[in-house]
Amino acid sequence: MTTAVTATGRRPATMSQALNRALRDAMAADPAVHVLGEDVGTLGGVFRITAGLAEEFGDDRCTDTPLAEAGILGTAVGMAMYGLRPVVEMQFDAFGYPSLEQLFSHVAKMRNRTRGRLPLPITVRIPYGGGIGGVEHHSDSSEALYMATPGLHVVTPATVADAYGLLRAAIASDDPVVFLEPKRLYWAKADWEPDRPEEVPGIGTAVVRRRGSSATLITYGPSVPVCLEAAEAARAEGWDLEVVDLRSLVPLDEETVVASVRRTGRAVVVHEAAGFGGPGGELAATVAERCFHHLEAPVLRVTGFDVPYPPPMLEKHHLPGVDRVLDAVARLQWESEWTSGGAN
Amino acid sequence: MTTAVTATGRRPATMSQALNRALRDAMAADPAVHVLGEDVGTLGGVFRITAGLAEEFGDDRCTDTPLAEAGILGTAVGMAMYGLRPVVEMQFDAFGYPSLEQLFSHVAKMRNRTRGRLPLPITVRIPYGGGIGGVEHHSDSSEALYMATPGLHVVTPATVADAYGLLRAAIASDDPVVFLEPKRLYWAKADWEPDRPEEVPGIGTAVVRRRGSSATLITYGPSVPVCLEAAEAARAEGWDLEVVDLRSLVPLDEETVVASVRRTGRAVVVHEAAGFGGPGGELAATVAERCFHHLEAPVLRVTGFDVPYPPPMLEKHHLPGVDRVLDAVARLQWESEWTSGGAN
Amino acid sequence: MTVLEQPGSHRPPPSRAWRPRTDPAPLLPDEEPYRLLGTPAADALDPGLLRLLYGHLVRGRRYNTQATALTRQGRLAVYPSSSGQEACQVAAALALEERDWLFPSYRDTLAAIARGLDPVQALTLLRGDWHTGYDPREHRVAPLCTPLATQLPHAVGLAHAARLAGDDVVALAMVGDGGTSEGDFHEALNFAAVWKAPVVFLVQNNGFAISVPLAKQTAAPSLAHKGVGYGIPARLVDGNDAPAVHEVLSGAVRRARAGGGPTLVEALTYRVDAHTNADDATRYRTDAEVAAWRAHDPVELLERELARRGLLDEKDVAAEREAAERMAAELRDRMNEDPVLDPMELFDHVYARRTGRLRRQAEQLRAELAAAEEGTDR
Amino acid sequence: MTVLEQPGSHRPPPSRAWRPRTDPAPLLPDEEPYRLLGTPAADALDPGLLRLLYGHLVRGRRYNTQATALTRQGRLAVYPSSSGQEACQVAAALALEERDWLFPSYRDTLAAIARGLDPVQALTLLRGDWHTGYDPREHRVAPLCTPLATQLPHAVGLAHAARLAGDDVVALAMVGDGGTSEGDFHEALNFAAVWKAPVVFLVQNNGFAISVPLAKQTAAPSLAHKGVGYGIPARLVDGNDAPAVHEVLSGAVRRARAGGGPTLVEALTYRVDAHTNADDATRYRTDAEVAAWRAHDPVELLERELARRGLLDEKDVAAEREAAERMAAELRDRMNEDPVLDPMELFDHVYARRTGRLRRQAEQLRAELAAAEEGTDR
Ligand SMILES: Cc1ncc(C[n+]2csc(CCOP(=O)(O)OP(=O)(O)O)c2C)c(N)n1
Ligand SMILES: Cc1ncc(C[n+]2csc(CCOP(=O)(O)OP(=O)(O)O)c2C)c(N)n1
Ligand SMILES: [Mg+2]
Ligand SMILES: [Mg+2]
Repeated sequence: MTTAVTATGRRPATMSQALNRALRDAMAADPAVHVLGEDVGTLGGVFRITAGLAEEFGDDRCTDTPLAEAGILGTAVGMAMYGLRPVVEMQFDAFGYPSLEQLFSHVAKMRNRTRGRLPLPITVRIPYGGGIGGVEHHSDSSEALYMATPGLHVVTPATVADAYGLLRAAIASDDPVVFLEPKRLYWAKADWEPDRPEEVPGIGTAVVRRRGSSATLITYGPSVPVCLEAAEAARAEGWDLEVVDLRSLVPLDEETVVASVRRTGRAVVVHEAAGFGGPGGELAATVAERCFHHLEAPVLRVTGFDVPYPPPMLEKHHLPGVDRVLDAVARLQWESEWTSGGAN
Repeated sequence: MTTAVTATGRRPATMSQALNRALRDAMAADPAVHVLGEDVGTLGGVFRITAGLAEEFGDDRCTDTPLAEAGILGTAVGMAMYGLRPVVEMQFDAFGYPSLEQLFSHVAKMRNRTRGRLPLPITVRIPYGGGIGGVEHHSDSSEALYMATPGLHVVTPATVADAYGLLRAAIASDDPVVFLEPKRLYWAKADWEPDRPEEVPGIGTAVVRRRGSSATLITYGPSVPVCLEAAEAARAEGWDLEVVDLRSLVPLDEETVVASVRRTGRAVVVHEAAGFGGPGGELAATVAERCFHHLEAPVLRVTGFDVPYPPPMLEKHHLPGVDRVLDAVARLQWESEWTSGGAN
Repeated sequence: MTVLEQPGSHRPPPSRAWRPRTDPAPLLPDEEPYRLLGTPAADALDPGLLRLLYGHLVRGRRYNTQATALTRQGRLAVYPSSSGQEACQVAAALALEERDWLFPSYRDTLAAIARGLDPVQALTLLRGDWHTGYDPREHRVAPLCTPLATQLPHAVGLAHAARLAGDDVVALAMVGDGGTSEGDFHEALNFAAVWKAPVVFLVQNNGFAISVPLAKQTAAPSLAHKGVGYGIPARLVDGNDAPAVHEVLSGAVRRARAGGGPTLVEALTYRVDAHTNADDATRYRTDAEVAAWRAHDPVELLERELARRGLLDEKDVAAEREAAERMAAELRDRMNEDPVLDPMELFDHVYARRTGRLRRQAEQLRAELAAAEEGTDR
Repeated sequence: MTVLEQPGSHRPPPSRAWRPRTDPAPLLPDEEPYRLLGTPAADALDPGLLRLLYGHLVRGRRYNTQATALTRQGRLAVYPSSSGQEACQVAAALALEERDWLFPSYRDTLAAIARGLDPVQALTLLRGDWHTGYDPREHRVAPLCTPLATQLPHAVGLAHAARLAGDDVVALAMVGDGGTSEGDFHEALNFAAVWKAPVVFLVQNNGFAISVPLAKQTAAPSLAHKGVGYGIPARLVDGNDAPAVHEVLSGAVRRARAGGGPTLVEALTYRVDAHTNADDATRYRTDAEVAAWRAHDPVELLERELARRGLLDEKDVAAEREAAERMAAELRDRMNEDPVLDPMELFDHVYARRTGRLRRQAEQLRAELAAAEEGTDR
């Protein structure tokens, strides 16, 4: 599933610029697309993702709302019922929590409860994750909440090009999409050429970012660069790691993941969210089930600790980094006690 | 970890009565225990769990609040800060969603953010799950949300005795506890003798409800009776199933689960919540990792479908029942293609 | 030069933007609820409107008793009756034009029907064969909403979108006294006021939220007094006086349509039946209270007025009641038919397209159903 | 007998419970914000109080500039300055007795310090070495609260618990103009009113929520007009007039302590600095606006008043400023020391006891740290 998008104009260099560009192009292409949230208008958002939109499309298309997240998402539901395609910005992950009732009880369920008559093409943009020195409540990774809620798509880009393509796909989707933006990749730069038409991924397709044969790192969002770096470092140890960027947590592209692990025989799931009850449980369980006879070692998880997100000065100890990924890879039973008859 | 409780008085027969009795005994034992929620006072709650408490302890100890769940949980936080032990009732699972911000950003984090100086001994009682013919929004299984949130304990009884014991333990805990009450077991009867002191389980201990050797059913709450029934039925097929009732999802009693599966070599996780991103992911992943060399077959999951909870007339198709559990057991590779060299 | 050396005296805060921008007085409700029946103004009421309201009230009452009966026969999972509140239900529906939208709460089936919905489709949620049984776009009735007050921001968003589109569409949203305590009520009214959205909020204050009386719900002079805090004008009306509710709501709808923004209407009424068929109302209220309100019954009040003005005789009453009986009989008959359900539909509307997992799960259920079929065949 | 045959005329709704129970008039705020400085009443103000306030204001202003400077030196992750709002900050702290509780928002570090908190401990959150750096029970200051308005229900619950215990403890909760739009604001005020909880809500209306001006936040005559909708009396006060804010808050605290229930206070003020050091305020407001408010500066207003009454001379001013400089220097020195952090503490406060998983994770981190240590040793 791919969406062809023709994008013209100057070349953005960062993920934040690509997101901004995606919003602008979507708004230009479809007058039904409306952006709303706190500070998205005059200020252009605290991360500047909506910069210039109010100026270009007017306050009615890019609206500074009152400070109330349930109200923002709840009014977006009504706007979608009338045929608009609202793109909602939550200012930070934890500040979206007041809107969870609207998300769980209405956004996720409206199509289903009305037998498909009232789809809600809403995109909820949520800057998520840590690594930017944010104080309390500014670094949550809440993707497990959305994954557990049937009716939502959950998407997160790890590259500049994907940020553009996935956001366009999310806005074009007739289903509600929770669009998770890795805060610490906002300023990640890339050679991205929006002036030429390009194929961008649709929702639900993972991508193999690096081919390898020894083991598969399954990851997404902010942990993708970490895994790629780990894969480079692993070469020194003689490991040739494959890195799968899921891009879409719901729907999950199981086939890409399963094909990779069946080939490599080993897997590590890597994410920032707390481990227990986090996305990695689903991912590891699915892989362990579907690749059972191909696994040379248990599927391991490298995740944030099972603690509330730490204060800025301690976050480096919490975030899964290259070393921790390599440690996990080292534990993948390269000389299996199992084949050698040892006991677990 | 066990809590010795001396309970006197007449013998309750149902889980709802045991819960009521637990509240009454806790309130009698400790004046700091306050109950609050919608309709908990005069009416005694829509499920009658708080019946008689306002009469016995006064409106100030068992309080009908205004209709606002964030307000209920938020004021409970303040009450706990002043030294009380609030027991909050959410009327139905989905109606607790407005309080999720208070739960995630304050209840779960207060002890941690204050370096242990401000623990919040709050119990949040939530009737959960389906099977009672409830209309929309009255049958959600939201335990994945709480499991994904470090700082919360998550507990759910499956028997009358556990209902009493776990609720006493939850109220006695200095940590916040999400106490999930399986709606369809409210009227389940049991021979329970509260007149004699008895050992009740502490939080964090699973229990083997049925010993068996062929495979382990890992389950909790409303699915425990289903699994026990399935285990009985499985005897006819020659399977001797072990049933583990987790009782506590957080902390998870991994040792009991792992010991069981290492012994049986096969496992099925059973719960009502939707499968994808549900509690079973964590459970299956943990088992698959820690029992890797003991597993004769992949860990399977039998869960609700990945759909919003169905309307009453269709819920029987959604809920994991005995047949579906047996089907999964049958797929546990009893004649393993793996040992016999077959490919997956 | 320090500030001490400066001349100049105290100046008031410089910006007007921090100061009142709206005159609060016109936003406050009258002290007494607005009433028409039993007042001199009643004489001027349009006979056609009164008869229209009356017919709806009689059928509405009958619908409530019939639906409650259907719960006893196991034909409905649950029914939250609006007996005693029919004037609000009917007036809400009739105050709207066809192009307008209604946002009912879970108790407002009757309002939805008065707006033209098929009475059986409207009961789908409560029968339990699906959630929303009708196409919300057909009669512009949003799904009957169970999570309290959560549909209010939807009404605001829809009204706002309509206004942006240049359509003169109004949204009317219904909520109970209990629902006003929810954060969503607050946020909806605030958004509506800031956006000047064409939306009317109707609070049916029936004195109880299940068992919780108004005095435990609010300490406000009235719920209508909440309006001024948002800059929204508020009206207090006798909710059992059908023409009064109709007039107040129609005025609010006209005002919204003309670009005047939202209005908050509090209707004082009473739920004569229990909260639902599953509830025992004697636990929390006295028979005397119920009796007092029965003596202020919306159907009877209007009936008496019509009789007083010679607009209704016994024959007319009988005719209206017969129509209501026919409606009830038809409802009963139709509800006695078992709905045809396809369990496979569980997977059809989660997303626009089934995901891979949903396809696998659908296959599983299909196989199970086929096996069960075979089992019964044998 | 049908109702048509009954005599009897229209009766009004039977129950008083559905009707206004409170007189709204005394709940409404005055049209003009309450002011003392520059009015005849100023002459009667207690010199000791004025000097006390003044000292706090001068040190508070200096604290704000010092903390902002510390962000530039990389010693604070972020600082939301309350420059321009010092009168509200100081008055909130001084209006309370020791046994009372303060519930600050994320911007209210200064109020917490004025209440006695150690200035460095108060900055822990913003330095980033932990979340809440002080023991909330020591000075009865709740954690500085980042999720807006969410601490308001905490204040209500605590005040309610205190009242139930028979303690005459009052809670004062602070929120911004933006925060009043949140559902939690609504629910907190409603609970407080219904429970008659001894709590004072102070809204610092500084005209902006980050970039969003008040006109996009509310259409109400004033934020104080929200009180009547809960049955809560409301006061409007010039938030840059320290003795006026102090008097209004003190009155509200006294009223709460005496069992009179909650009060809503709206203080009109201005945030002179940007939202935080990371914000560029020129994107959303004009220099002229800032200049106008600088001319209504809370420190200068009070300084001028003291001078007018002969209660302050240049020497006194110099002394106060010196004291402020010493405080700032000490703060700078202390903040220049790197905090000693133990990463293992990550696992210590999640629960009363570490779970099995946390023990394993702690072991992992300990091993990593040991390995890293060894690495640096070599
Ligand atoms: C968010 C939410 N919380 C709780 C409930 C459970 N509940 C259903 S009806 C009801 C009382 C509603 O009272 P009110 O708003 O006055 O409406 P009424 O029933 O009187 O029509 C409650 C608490 C709910 N449906 N939604
Ligand atoms: C629930 C929530 N939503 C959003 C934010 C992000 N945020 C931080 S400060 C702020 C503006 C607050 O404005 P106001 O309440 O007027 O307080 P002020 O900053 O003026 O002191 C916003 C939107 C937040 N902290 N919490
Ligand atoms: Mg009601
Ligand atoms: Mg502000």
